[in-house]
Amino acid sequence: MAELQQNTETADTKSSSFYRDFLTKFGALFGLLILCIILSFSTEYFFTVDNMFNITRQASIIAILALAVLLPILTSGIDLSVGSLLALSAMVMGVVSVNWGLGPVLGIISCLAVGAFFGWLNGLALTKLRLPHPFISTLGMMNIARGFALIITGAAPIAGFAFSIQYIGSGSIGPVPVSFLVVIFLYVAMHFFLTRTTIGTYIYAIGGNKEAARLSGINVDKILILVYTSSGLLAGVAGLVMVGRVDSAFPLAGMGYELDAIAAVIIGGASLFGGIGTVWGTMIGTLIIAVLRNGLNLLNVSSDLQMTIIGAVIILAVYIDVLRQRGQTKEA
Amino acid sequence: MAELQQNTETADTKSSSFYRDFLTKFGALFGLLILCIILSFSTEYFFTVDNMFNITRQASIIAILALAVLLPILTSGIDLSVGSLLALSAMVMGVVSVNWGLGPVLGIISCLAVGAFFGWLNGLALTKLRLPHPFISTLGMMNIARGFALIITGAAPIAGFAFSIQYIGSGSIGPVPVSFLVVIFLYVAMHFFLTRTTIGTYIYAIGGNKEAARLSGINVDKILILVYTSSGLLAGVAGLVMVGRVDSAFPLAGMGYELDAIAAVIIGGASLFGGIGTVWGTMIGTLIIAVLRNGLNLLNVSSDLQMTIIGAVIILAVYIDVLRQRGQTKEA
Amino acid sequence: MSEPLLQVIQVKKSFSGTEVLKGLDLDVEAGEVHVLLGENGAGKSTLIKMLTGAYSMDEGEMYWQGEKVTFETPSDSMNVGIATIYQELNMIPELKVYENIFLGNERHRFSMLNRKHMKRKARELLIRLGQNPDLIEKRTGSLGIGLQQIIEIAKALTTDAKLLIMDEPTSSLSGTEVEQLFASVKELRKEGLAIIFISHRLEEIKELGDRVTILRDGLKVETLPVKETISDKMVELMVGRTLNEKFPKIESERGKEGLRVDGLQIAMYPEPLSFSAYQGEILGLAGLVGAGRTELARAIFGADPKTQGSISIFGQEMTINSPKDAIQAGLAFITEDRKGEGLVLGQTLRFNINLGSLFKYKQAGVLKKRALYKNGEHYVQELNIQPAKAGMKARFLSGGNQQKVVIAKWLSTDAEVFIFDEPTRGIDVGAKVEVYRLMNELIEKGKIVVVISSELPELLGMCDRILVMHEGTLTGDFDRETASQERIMRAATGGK
Amino acid sequence: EESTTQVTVVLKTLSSEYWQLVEAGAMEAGKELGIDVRVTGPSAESEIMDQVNLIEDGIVQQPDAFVIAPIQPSSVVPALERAYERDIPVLLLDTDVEWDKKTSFVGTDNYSAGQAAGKLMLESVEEGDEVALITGMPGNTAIDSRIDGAVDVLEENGVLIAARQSGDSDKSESVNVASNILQRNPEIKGIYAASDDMAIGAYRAVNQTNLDIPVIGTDGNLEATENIIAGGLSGTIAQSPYDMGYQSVIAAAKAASGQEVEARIPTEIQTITEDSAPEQAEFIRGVLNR
Ligand SMILES: Nc1ncnc2c1ncn2[C@@H]1O[C@H](COP(=O)(O)OP(=O)(O)OP(=O)(O)O)[C@@H](O)[C@H]1O
Ligand SMILES: Nc1ncnc2c1ncn2[C@@H]1O[C@H](COP(=O)(O)OP(=O)(O)OP(=O)(O)O)[C@@H](O)[C@H]1O
Ligand SMILES: O[C@H]1[C@H](O)[C@@H](O)OC[C@H]1O
Ligand SMILES: [Mg+2]
Ligand SMILES: [Mg+2]
Repeated sequence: MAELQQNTETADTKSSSFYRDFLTKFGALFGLLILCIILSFSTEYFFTVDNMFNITRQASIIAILALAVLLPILTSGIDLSVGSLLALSAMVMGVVSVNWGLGPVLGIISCLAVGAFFGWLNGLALTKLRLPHPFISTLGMMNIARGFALIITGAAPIAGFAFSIQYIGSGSIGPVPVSFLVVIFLYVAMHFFLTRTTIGTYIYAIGGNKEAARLSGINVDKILILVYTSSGLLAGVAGLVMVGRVDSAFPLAGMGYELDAIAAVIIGGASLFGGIGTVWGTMIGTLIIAVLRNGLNLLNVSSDLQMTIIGAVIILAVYIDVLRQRGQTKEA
Repeated sequence: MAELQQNTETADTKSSSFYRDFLTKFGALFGLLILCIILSFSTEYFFTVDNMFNITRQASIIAILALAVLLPILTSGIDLSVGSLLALSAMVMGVVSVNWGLGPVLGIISCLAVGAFFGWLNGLALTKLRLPHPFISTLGMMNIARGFALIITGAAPIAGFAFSIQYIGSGSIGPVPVSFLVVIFLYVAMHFFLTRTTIGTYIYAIGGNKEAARLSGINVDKILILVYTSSGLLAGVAGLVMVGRVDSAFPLAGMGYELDAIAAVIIGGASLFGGIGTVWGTMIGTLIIAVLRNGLNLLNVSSDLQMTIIGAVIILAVYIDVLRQRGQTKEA
Repeated sequence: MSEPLLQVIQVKKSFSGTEVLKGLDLDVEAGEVHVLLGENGAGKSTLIKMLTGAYSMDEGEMYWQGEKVTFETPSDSMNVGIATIYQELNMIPELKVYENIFLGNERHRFSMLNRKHMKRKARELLIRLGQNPDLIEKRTGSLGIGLQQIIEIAKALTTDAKLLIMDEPTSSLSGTEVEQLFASVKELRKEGLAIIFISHRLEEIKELGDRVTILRDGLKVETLPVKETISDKMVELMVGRTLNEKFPKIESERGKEGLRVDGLQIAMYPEPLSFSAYQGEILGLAGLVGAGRTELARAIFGADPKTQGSISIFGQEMTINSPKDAIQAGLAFITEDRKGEGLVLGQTLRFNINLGSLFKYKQAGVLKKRALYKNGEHYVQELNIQPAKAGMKARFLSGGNQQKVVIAKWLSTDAEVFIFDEPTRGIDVGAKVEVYRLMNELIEKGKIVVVISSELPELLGMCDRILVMHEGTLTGDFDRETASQERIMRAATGGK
Repeated sequence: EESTTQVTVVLKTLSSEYWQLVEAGAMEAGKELGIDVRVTGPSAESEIMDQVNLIEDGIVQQPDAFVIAPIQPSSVVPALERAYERDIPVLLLDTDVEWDKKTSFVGTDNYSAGQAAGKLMLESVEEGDEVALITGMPGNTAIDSRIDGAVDVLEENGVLIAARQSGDSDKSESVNVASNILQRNPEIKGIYAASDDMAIGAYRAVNQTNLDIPVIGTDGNLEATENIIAGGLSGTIAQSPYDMGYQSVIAAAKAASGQEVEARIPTEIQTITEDSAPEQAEFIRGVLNR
């Protein structure tokens, strides 16, 4: 019977599958390249070493938040609280390390711990309270955490962080921003985690079919809690980088960033229905947005028009992806 | 065979099913009542005729936007652009009726037309461009429309609208705000549409199982386009009421309202996975948020703490719903 | 007798106050194939789900190798050595086939996933099940449900289970795959594995089973040795009365040509297809899994794009580019995948039954509620859907009863041409006869009936004419007199 | 029972230092007069409708006078009308509204503040030099007037405006915007940001680009003042938020008791540079107990 079904198996030979893989992986990258080429021709300031690192520095915070929302999205969830958690962990770090004078190490630890803790609460709300969709629990958390971030110092910003903290957000090694290195490290680690470990596979499985995952013996709740805790932790890291970048923690930091981060993840090819998405796609999605913002600034486009253009590019980027995938299905 | 399976038919008699229906319908209402009772005892100003109409006036904009997002949510979609469309249609109305002096009638027509037109574009993006999820198309549209709203007058607000437009947003008939009557009218009409027409049924079917709907002969694309067009149209109505309420159109109007509206819909018992949700639930969800805001203002609670409390109540409201449904399955 | 491998005593389970299992006993010995037989909704799948920890028991006790156990989650039961193939597919569509096969049971090397090893093992398993080993790299969601069912079987075989539970594993397989599966099962039994096997196909039970436990209404009727019990006896115990004939074939005159498919070209297949179906006959469509029968039906119905060809109904050529066109042209298509394509699970039976025929219940644009209610009740009674509550959500019905709801939806449309794709998949013997009677009624009313089925006996028993498909082409056309199991199989495997 | 006079103060927000200083001044005046002062405001300066709701909810509680700092001047008019109908006098603070029934306006002349910033900039740039301007959230009229004032002074003196971008009144957004401006115009000789938050953001960008050009802000916040002391920002145009709050409540109390109130009560601006910064910082710390 093996031979029977052979030719429903089609022209999908090794080489065409390689080609398809290539496209799938590098489709968004292609869009990014086109964007870069257009900008290089439009403004002489764009394609300079300086500006390239400028972009990576500007992209770093959204890049980390995008990673933070990638995980829940892979499980067919979402995390709307990352922007607020960024602010809250930054404020706590300020209080601990500056106001209480306990120094950078304890500050950083508390920053990450706060992020992870509130992320864990998101996970609990989803799994233990059995809220139907994390949209609602993380929307609630978005408000709760923002409120706390405001209350904690009565809305006063905190400045005067230790050099080591500033270094993470604004230092460079040679011309390379430290924040960019942080991003690279996180992305490599996450890629490895998602593709090489059992838990990584389970995350995709849960996003694909939660009930099937459960019936396959996967402890779905445990994994979901881990996912939301990691998401919060990453928001904490983003808070750390943000503070380093502006040398101040302020309670309205990161407002609305969650939508940018989600957009980056989806431009990068992930599906809101779960189970589909990659770390590299996310990186490219982030860069598309960052490059676009930077380029439009360099072209001196007003911020109003920038909004409209970015909106159009979001749709365009995803549409290109749709076209590409359709092309694939047709020819393969 | 019939008699054999008879006793899988159980105690689920008419009366217990009535009880269950009652709970399902009035669970959120119950929460709203409790909230009102608590507030009546906490502040003398709450339970006054004045304040009741104050609340309905304040709730009206979110109430209309909630209706606007209910439709896409029922089809398992979402519309993030309603807040921006509110602003854009308001600005266009301002330009047409005030800046160009073409009067209120043309102003209102253009306001609604703009909302519907951009909603229609959302629908096209979803169905014709085949974007995978309306989250992305409407997120794009959210930016595009906001950008337009800003560009159209170079960010300047427009004031000095005709009396008739003001009347819709801030007039009263006796003590009853006109905007409240508009809301009631829209809700009744929508309830009728969703429960008594073929298209209403199709909307639920599409949200429940798009493929099954298609194979049952439903023109899914046509219905989806209708849904997003109506959503945009309702955003236009909200823009009209908003302008009437503050006698001015301004480009940042309705920012972030999409999330409030979605929260209201979900608190009202709708499912983000589609196919589940009612007009009345949406009304109650809206009122819960509005009453809470108003009550906290009257209690002079600081806005920071308000955020945290509202976040917690969002989670709580949905959790109560979860508990109630679980209780039902157990005892009924 | 040594102590049983698995024993359950007096299990009870209720949903929303409805008692589904009412104190059921079961014992399974090592090395036996233990069959569960019962009508749709008797509680077989519910029992299985309690054995695996997917549901919790309300009451009752469970013993594993003599020791009392409670399973809180599926992984608890997997840990003691129970592998399960559930009635509904549990594949992750986005994962590759080999990833699904090892899901929850991954192989590691230095605590990292060992993909190489998993792929090798997956290939071996597919070969053993008679499949193309290259499938392992495919996205599971891209495969038809027949193949997915085979992947599901492969998945169960990766564990070192002592008990293998199979809830209707064959319902979407055709003869050849079933044979492959049975060969594997028999081998496993030899190795001392116990198997719980659920099927509504009596001949399978006869071939494979050692003992059969018959369930009725959430209670055990009896456990009997299969070899010594005649099938009719089993059916009688199961439905509580004797079933006179399995295939109530009626004789009727061949009438007008009702459906004509001319040079239909389906995107993925090279050759155009032509055939006709006539009034007064039931036309069968046979073939192996993946032969393209579903694709053909979908193309006719406008569910998938077709590149060329025409479709005529009672001599009139119809333009069909969407299911909507098809319905307006008078077609009805009872899809094979009831969960994915047939039902809106979150809605009531009434809603589902009326969904395709709302246009009949409109007055001045407004739906006539009472008429809709009446129609819902009518079909619940007519098809004997259980529980007979039109207001119940489709999700909570047993598989077989869900299937009836899908059929009801299409009967309600007043179509002229009915294409049934695996209409009796997962339906019990009693209900099957009811479905056959429905087909007869349609024929008598002058409607056209086309039946796609992987159960050859069913086609042979009910059809006046049988077309056979192989790899997207029509390779056989037999009438009732010339059709035989052997001839059809030959055509289905491509040998003319 | 004799009820005390009640003044309700609705600010743009309470979540920034500037508005907390206004609040402190208002409360101090209330304490001195022995009247009941309630200060509220939405969570952020973008919440236009929340502010309208706050005013309406305030009306329900029947105060004797209102002090309002409108986020979006035109949008509060109907609510103000409603207050007026109930004979509640309305004073405006910080941002004026074209509404002839107002009792008074208390606040900075923002155009002059912008001019002052322009003048301060002229101390370090000369004719023909290029500078960049960072504006606020669209529709913030107070900030727009400052930018106008600065532009007029700079252009009169032959300084070129090379870039004008919105920092959305947000610190981190301003870092990005400023660094992109510097990418494009490396010759820029100075940056004026119309609020201190944006100025601090812009300064970070300057610092990260290893440039040494003056950055000037507005408001006179503690964070900005300390930044000046540390050698960061070159200066800021301080407003007198504490005084605004104080004066407005005094005037509101007068209006509530039927007394005449001046139609315009201007509050001071002060150019803060390295020399005057310590004093300013100390003043704020004192007021806010920090
Ligand atoms: N989650 C649930 N909620 C409510 N009722 C349920 C639920 N699951 C099953 N039932 C009911 O329990 C009864 C037994 O269902 P079950 O699926 O066990 O039947 P079955 O014997 O496997 O039937 P089939 O042969 O059709 O698969 C049915 O009447 C069904 O409607
Ligand atoms: N060996 C195979 N390799 C790849 N795809 C296959 C293979 N066999 C089947 N398919 C896919 O499965 C689908 C058809 O499967 P399906 O099981 O529905 O077959 P069918 O003959 O149409 O119907 P039935 O299941 O009723 O026999 C097609 O989309 C086909 O591409
Ligand atoms: O005067 C104030 C301004 O109105 C506000 O928007 O920002 C803070 C201050 O600059
Ligand atoms: Mg079953
Ligand atoms: Mg098929």
